[in-house]
Amino acid sequence: MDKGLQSEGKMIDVQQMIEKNKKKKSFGERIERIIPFFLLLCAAVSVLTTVGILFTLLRESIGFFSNVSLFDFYTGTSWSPWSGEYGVAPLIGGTLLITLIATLVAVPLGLMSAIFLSEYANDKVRRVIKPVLEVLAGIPTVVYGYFALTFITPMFQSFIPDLGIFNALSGGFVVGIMIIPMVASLSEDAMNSVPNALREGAYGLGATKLEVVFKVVLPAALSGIIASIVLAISRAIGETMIVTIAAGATPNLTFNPTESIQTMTAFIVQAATGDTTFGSTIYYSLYAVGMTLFIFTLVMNLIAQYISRKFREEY
Amino acid sequence: ACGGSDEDTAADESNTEEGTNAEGSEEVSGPIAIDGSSTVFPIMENLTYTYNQEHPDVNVTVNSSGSGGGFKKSTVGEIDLSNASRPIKEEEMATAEENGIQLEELELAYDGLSVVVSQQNDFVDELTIDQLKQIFLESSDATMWSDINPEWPEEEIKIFSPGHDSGTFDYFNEVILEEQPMKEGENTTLSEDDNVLVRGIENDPNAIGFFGYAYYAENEDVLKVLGISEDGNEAVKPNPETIQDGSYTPLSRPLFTYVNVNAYKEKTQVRDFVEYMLNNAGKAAEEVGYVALPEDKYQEQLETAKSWAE
Amino acid sequence: MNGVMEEKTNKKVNQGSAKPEVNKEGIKKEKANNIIEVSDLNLWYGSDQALYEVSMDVPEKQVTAIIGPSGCGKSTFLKTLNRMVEMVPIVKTSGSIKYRDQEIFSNKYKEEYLRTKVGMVFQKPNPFPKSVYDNVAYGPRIHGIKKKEVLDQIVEKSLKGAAIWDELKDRLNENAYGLSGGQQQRVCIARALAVEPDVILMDEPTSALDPISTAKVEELVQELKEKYSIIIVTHNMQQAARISDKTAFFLNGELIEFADTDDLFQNPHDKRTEDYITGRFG
Amino acid sequence: MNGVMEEKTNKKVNQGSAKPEVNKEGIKKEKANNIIEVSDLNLWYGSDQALYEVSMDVPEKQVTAIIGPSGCGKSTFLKTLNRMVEMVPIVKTSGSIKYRDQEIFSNKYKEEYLRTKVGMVFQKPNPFPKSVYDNVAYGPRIHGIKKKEVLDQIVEKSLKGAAIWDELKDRLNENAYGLSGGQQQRVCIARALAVEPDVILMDEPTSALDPISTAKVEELVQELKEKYSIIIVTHNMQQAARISDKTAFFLNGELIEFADTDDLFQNPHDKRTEDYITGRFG
Amino acid sequence: MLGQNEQNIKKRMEGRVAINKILMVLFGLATAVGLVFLVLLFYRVLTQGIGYLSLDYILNFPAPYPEEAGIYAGLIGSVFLMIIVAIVSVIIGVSTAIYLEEYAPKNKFTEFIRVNIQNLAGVPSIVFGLLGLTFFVYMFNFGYTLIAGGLTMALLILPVIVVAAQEAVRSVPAEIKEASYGMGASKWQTIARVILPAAIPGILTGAIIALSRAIGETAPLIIVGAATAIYTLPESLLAKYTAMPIQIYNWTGRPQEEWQYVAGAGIIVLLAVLLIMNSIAVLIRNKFQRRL
Ligand SMILES: Nc1ncnc2c1ncn2[C@@H]1O[C@H](COP(=O)(O)OP(=O)(O)OP(=O)(O)O)[C@@H](O)[C@H]1O
Ligand SMILES: Nc1ncnc2c1ncn2[C@@H]1O[C@H](COP(=O)(O)OP(=O)(O)OP(=O)(O)O)[C@@H](O)[C@H]1O
Ligand SMILES: [Mg+2]
Ligand SMILES: [Mg+2]
Ligand SMILES: O=P([O-])([O-])[O-]
Repeated sequence: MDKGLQSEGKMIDVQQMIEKNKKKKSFGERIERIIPFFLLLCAAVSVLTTVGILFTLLRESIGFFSNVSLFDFYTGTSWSPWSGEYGVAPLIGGTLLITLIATLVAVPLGLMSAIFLSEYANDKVRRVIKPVLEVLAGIPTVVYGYFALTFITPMFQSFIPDLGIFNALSGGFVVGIMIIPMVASLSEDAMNSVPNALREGAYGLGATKLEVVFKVVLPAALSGIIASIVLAISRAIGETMIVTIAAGATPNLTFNPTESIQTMTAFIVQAATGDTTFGSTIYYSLYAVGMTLFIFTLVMNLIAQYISRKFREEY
Repeated sequence: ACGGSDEDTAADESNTEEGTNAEGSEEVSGPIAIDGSSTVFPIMENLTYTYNQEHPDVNVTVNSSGSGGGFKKSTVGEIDLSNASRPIKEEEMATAEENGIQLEELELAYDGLSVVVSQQNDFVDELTIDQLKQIFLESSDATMWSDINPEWPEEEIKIFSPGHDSGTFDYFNEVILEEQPMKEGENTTLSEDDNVLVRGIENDPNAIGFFGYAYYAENEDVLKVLGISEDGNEAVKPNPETIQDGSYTPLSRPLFTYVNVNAYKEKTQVRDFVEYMLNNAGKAAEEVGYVALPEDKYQEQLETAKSWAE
Repeated sequence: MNGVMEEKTNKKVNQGSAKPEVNKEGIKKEKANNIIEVSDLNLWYGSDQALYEVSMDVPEKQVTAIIGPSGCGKSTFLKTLNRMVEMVPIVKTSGSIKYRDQEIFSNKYKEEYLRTKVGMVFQKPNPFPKSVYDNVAYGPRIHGIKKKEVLDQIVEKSLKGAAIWDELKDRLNENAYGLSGGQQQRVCIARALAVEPDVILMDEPTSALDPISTAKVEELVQELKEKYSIIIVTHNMQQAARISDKTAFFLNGELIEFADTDDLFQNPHDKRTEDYITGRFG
Repeated sequence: MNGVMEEKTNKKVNQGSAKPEVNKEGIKKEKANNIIEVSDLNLWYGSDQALYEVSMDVPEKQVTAIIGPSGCGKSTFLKTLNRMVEMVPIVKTSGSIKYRDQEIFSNKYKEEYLRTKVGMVFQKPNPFPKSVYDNVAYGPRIHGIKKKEVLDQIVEKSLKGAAIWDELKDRLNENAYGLSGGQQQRVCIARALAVEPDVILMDEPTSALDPISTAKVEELVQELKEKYSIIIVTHNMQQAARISDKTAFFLNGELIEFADTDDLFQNPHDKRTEDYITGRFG
Repeated sequence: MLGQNEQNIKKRMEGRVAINKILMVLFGLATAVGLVFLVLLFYRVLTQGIGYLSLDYILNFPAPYPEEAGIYAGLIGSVFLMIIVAIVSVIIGVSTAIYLEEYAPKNKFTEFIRVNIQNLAGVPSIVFGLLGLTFFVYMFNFGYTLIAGGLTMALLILPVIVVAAQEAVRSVPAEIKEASYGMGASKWQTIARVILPAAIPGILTGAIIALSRAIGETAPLIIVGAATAIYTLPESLLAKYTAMPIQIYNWTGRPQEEWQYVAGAGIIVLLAVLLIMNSIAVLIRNKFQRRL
C-alpha cells in the first residue's frame, strides 16, 4: 500500500479520463436507448407468432364451422369425418391419455434423475450423464415411433397379452421416455442454481442428503422445476410422429391404455399429409382441431402458470 | 391455400429465362418441381435420379405429399408434374382452369391394390366383392368374421386402411365401396404409412387391410394376399401378370402423373424430362415393385405429349 | 495489547473533555463544504416505511460514519445516496438529495453518472465471476478506458490501495470466486477505487476482514479522505470512533443524531444515542 | 465509553501478570476433558494445501477461539470438524479427528450424526427461503419432533437464545429472506441452537451484527458453555479475548499457537503470534 | 434434545441414513432407466444401420437403389437449416428474455408476453408448420425454400430458448448486478458484461435442447414442403432443400426391407450430428459453469 501511495504522483487521473470519454459516449448513449427498442421488437416476435397462429387457424376454422356447428363439434362423442361425424371428444381423449401416460413416466423418472445428478452424482458423473440424457430429447420422433412399434409394444405384449399392436400405452410410454431429459435437465439446472449456502445450513444441522433435497433444494427450485414439467407436458401434448406411428389412428373415446387411439396431432398429420382435397370440410376440420389443440394448451399452461406462481419462493 | 394469381408472373419469369436457354439447345438446365402421390414417388425418384445423372444441370426436386397434396400445388401452378394414384377430381380440374392451368394426364405404371390378412389367419383365402363390401362398408352390420361366413370364427374384424382421402383409399372406395362410407371407429386403423399397416396386420389373425402391391410383395412371408372374385368368376390374386393383363379386376389401377402444359411449353427441361420419363417409366416401375404398362402405351403417350408443345 | 486497541484507548482518554455541541442546524450553515445534502428523505419498501424524514449534510473530504442497530435502515440510507435502492422495484422515496448542489432525484440527472462519482462497497463481498484483473478493470473499462498499460496501472494501484496487491499479484488471472471471503471483499474495494470516485459509500466494508486488513482499510480510508468524501456504515462503534470525522446515529429509520464524532461519543445529545453507545440499549 | 470497551480495558489491565505458560503438550495430557482431538490434520483443495499438520485438543464446555489473518484456513479448519468441508468434492484430508474418542473420518461414523452433535453457524447468513418459524424448526423436525407445542417451545427458546425473539415474535410466519442481514444471521444462530448440539462451531457469527446483538450473542456464548463446547472463528481479537477460554492462532494453514486465552494474548509464545496480536503483521 | 432422548435420535438416525442410501440407489436407477432406453435405441439403430453407413452414403444424393442412396442433401440441408434456426432463434430468444427480465415494466402487456411465450412452448410443432405455410411460404412468397423452413423452425423453438434464457438471466445473483450498477455501469453494460456471461450456461442448456428438438423435427417440414428427393445442394436462402428427418421418414415408409437399413444409417448420421452439436455446447457450458 505504501508503494501505491508513493507512486501516486505519476498516476493517471481516472475520473478525468472518464469525463473525457463521456464526451465521446454519445454513441454509447444511443445504443443504450436503441437496445430496449430492439429487445422489445424481439419480444414482439413471439406475440406476432401467436397472432399469426390464431390468424391461420381461425381463417380456416371459420370455413369449417360454417358447415359443422360449434356445438356438435365440442359435444359430439364420435369422430368419423368421412361419415360426417365431427365430435372432437375422442381426439381430445386420446391426447389426454397419451399425455397422462407420458407424464406418469417422465415426471418421476426425470425428477429423480435431476435429483441424482444435482445432489448425489459427483461433477464428473454429472458432466457425462447430463448431456447423454439430453440426447434422448434430440432423437427424431420418427425413430421413437418405430422403436415403440417394433420394440416396446412386443415387449409389453409379453406380459399384457391382449395389448393391440397399436395402443396408447407404448406410444405414451415412449413419449414419456423422450421427455425425460426436458424434466431432468431443466430441473437439474434449477436445483443447481440454489445457493450452496442453503445446503450447508441444512447439512450443518445433521440433515441427510435426502432431507436437504426434499426440504431445502426442491422448495427453492420449485418454480424452475414446474417450468420444466410444463414444457415437458406441452411437448407430450403436441407430440405427433410417435403417436401417429405407434398409437394407431382410431378415434376412440376410451381411457383404456391398451387400445388404439388417435390424438389431435395425429389427426392433423393424417389430414394434412394425406390427400384431403383442398376446400373440403375435412380439410377445414384439421384447422378446427388445431384450434382446439391450441386452446387446450392455452388452458393447460394457464393452470400450470398459476400453480408455479403460487409456489414460487424467492432466494 | 392462396396464391393462384401469382402464376402469371411466375410463368412470365420462367419464360424469358428459358427462352435464352432454349437457344443454347442440347445442354438443358433449370429447375423441375415435382410433387404428389407417395405411391408414385418411388417411380419418379428412380426416373429423376437416372435423368439427373445424364443432365446434372437440371435441378429436379421431388416431394411426396400425396395425390391431393400434389394437386393442391399443381392446380395453382406451383409445380411442373403432379403424381397421382387416382385420376384428378372435377373440383381440382375446375380450380386449375380458374387459374389458367392446363393439366394433362400421363399413365406411368400399374399397381395392384392387394387385400391382405396375416399369415396367422388360417380361414380366409379369397373374398368376393360382396364380402369385401360387407366387411368394409359402414352400412353393413357385419362386425365379426362369423357374420361374413358362419364357418369363420366369432372374432371381431380389425380393419387397416390407408388414409381416407389418399389415392389408394380413393380407388378402393370407388371400385369396391361405390363411394359409400367405410367403417370407422374402434376397430379401424387408418395410416398414411403403409408399413404401419403391414405391421398392424401381420400380428393379428383377425385383421384385414389393403394397400399397394409392392408392400405386399415385400412382406410375402408375413402376409397372405387374398384372391378377389367378381360376379361369380374364379378368384384372382394379384401378381405382375394378372395386374398387367387386367385379369386382376377391379383392383388393378393405373398410376399417373399430371403435366402442367404451360410449364411443358415454356421450359425445355420439362419437355426433355417428360420425354425421358416416358421412355424409361416401364423399367423404373418394375425396379421399384410395380408393373409396367405395355411398351406401345408409353410411345403412344409420348406422341400425345409432343403435340402439346404446338 | 496491539495497535488498534491502543488507539482506541487513546480515544477513551479524550472522553472527559466536553467540546461544544455542533447540532444539525449548525452544520447546515457551512454549505460550501457539503458534498451531499439530504433533506426530508422518506423511503418506503412497498407500504413499509424504512426511512423517516432524514435530513443530513455530508461534508466534503471527510469521513462520515453511520451507526445504529441492525435493521435500522443504515444500508437503505446508503443505497439511496447513489440511487441503488431503486433497484428494488417497490421502493418509493420522497424528499431531496443534492450532490454538489444538484438534485439527484431529478429526471435529468443520470444515475450512471451519479454512480461514477459516488462509488460503493457492499456488505457481502460481491465480486464478478471473472478474474481478479477483470473485476478491478471493470469500472474503467465500462467508462471507455481500453489501453492495456493504463488498465494495468489502475489495477495495480487499486489493488495496492485495497491492501491486497501483494497477496494477489501473481493470481491476477484467477477467478475471484476462488478467493476467501476477506480476499473477495478487498478485491471489491479495489474495484470501487479503480474509477477514483468523488464519494465512496462503504457498507460495513470490513465486516469480513481480519484485523490486519481492517486496520489497513481504515488507514486507507484516512488517506482517501485527502481526495475523497467517505461515508461508511459500520456495526463497530470503535471503528466509527477511530476513523470518522462525523457520525450519524440511526434508529428505526430515523436519524437520531448527527454530530462530530468526538462530540457524539463523548457528549451525546439524545438519550437514545447515549443508551446505544453505552450499550444500555435494546 | 461503553460496556464492551470497559470489559476489554479490564483485560488490558491483566496484561502485566505473567501466568506460567501452558503449551499444547501440557493440554493434551488432560485427556478426560477434551471433546475433540485433532492430530496431524492436513487438508488439500485439489493440489493446494490449506491446512498443514494441525494438532489441537478442544476442551469440553469451554469456548475455544480461532484467530488468524484472512485466508489462513480458519473456516476450512472449522468445517473439517463437522466434515462439512467434504462438500467441496476436490477436498482431501489426512490425519485424525476424534470426537468423544471416536474417529470421525472412519467409514462407520455417520456424518449426519456428527453434525447433529457438532452444530454450525456460518459466516454469511444462510436462512432457508422459508418462514422464520420453519427455519428454526427445521432441525428438530428432521430429527422427528412433530408436536406443535414442542416445536413452538423450541422455536421460542432458540430465538430468545439468539436475542431476536422480541423483534420477530410477531413475524414468525414471514419469509426469512425479507429480514436484514443481522436479523437473518441471528435466525441462523437460533436455527443451530434449536437442535441443542454438543459442540457449536461458529464462523465469524457476529460479523453481520451490530454491537448490541453482538454483546448479546457473546453473553449467550458464555451461557451456552455451561452445557456446550463452543469453537468460534473470529476476525475480532477483542472478541476472542473477551469470550474465549482458549485461543488458537492460525497462519497460512498452520496452527502457530494454541493456549489459554489470557496467556496467548499476554504472553505469546511464538514471535508470529506476538506480531499478529500487536498488529505488526502483514 | 428437547423431548427426545439420545437413544431415540441415534435410532432415527440409522433409519434416516438408510432411507437416504435407499433413495440414492433409487435415484441412480431412475437415471439409469433413461440411459438404458437410450442404449437400447442406439443398439437397434446401430445394428440396423451400420451396414449401410459409409463415406459414399454420407456424400451421395438420394437414389432409388438402397446401395446408392445417400444422405448428403439432407445432411447439408439440415446443417443449413440449423444455422438459420440457431442464429434467428438465439438472437430473438435471448433478446426477448433480457427484455422481459431486465427492461420490461411490470404491466399487463409484459405479463401478456410472458404468458404468451409459455403458451407458445406448448403449441404442437405441426401447428407451426401450418403457420409457416400460411406466412412464409405464401404470404411472404418464399415458396418451399430453406428460409421458409428455417424461419418456421426458429419460431418453433423460440419459446424454449426464451424460457431457458429467462430462467438463466433470473438466476444471476442480485449482488453482482448491484456491484455493476454501483460502478456506474449502464443497464446495457451490466447486461452485456455481467449478466449474460453469468447466464451463458443456462442459455446454452436451453439452446441445446431446443436445437436438438429442431434437428429431429419432421412434421412441420413436411408441411412447409421440404423436398423428398433432390440432387443439388441449396445455393441460397431461396433454394429448395431437404433435411435428414424428411429423408429418414421417407425411407422408413418404403416397402422394401433394405430401405429400413438405409433409414437406420440416416438415423446414425443424424444422431452423430446431434452428438457433435451437444458436445460443443457442453464443452462451452462446462467451461463456464460453477456453483455460486
Ligand atoms: N428489499 C427489501 N424489501 C423489503 N424490505 C426491506 C428490504 N431491504 C431491507 N428491508 C427492510 O428495511 C429495514 C432496514 O433494512 P436495512 O438493510 O437498511 O438495515 P441495516 O441497518 O442495514 O441492518 P444491518 O445492520 O443488519 O445490515 C429492515 O426492517 C428490513 O427488513
Ligand atoms: N472451495 C475452495 N476451493 C479452493 N480453495 C479454497 C476453497 N475455499 C477456500 N479455499 C482456499 O483455502 C484457503 C483458506 O481459506 P479459508 O476460507 O479457510 O480462510 P479463512 O481463514 O476462513 O479466511 P477469511 O477470514 O477471509 O474467512 C484460502 O487460500 C482459500 O483461497
Ligand atoms: Mg445493512
Ligand atoms: Mg472464513
Ligand atoms: O399417396 P397416395 O398415392 O396414397 O395418394
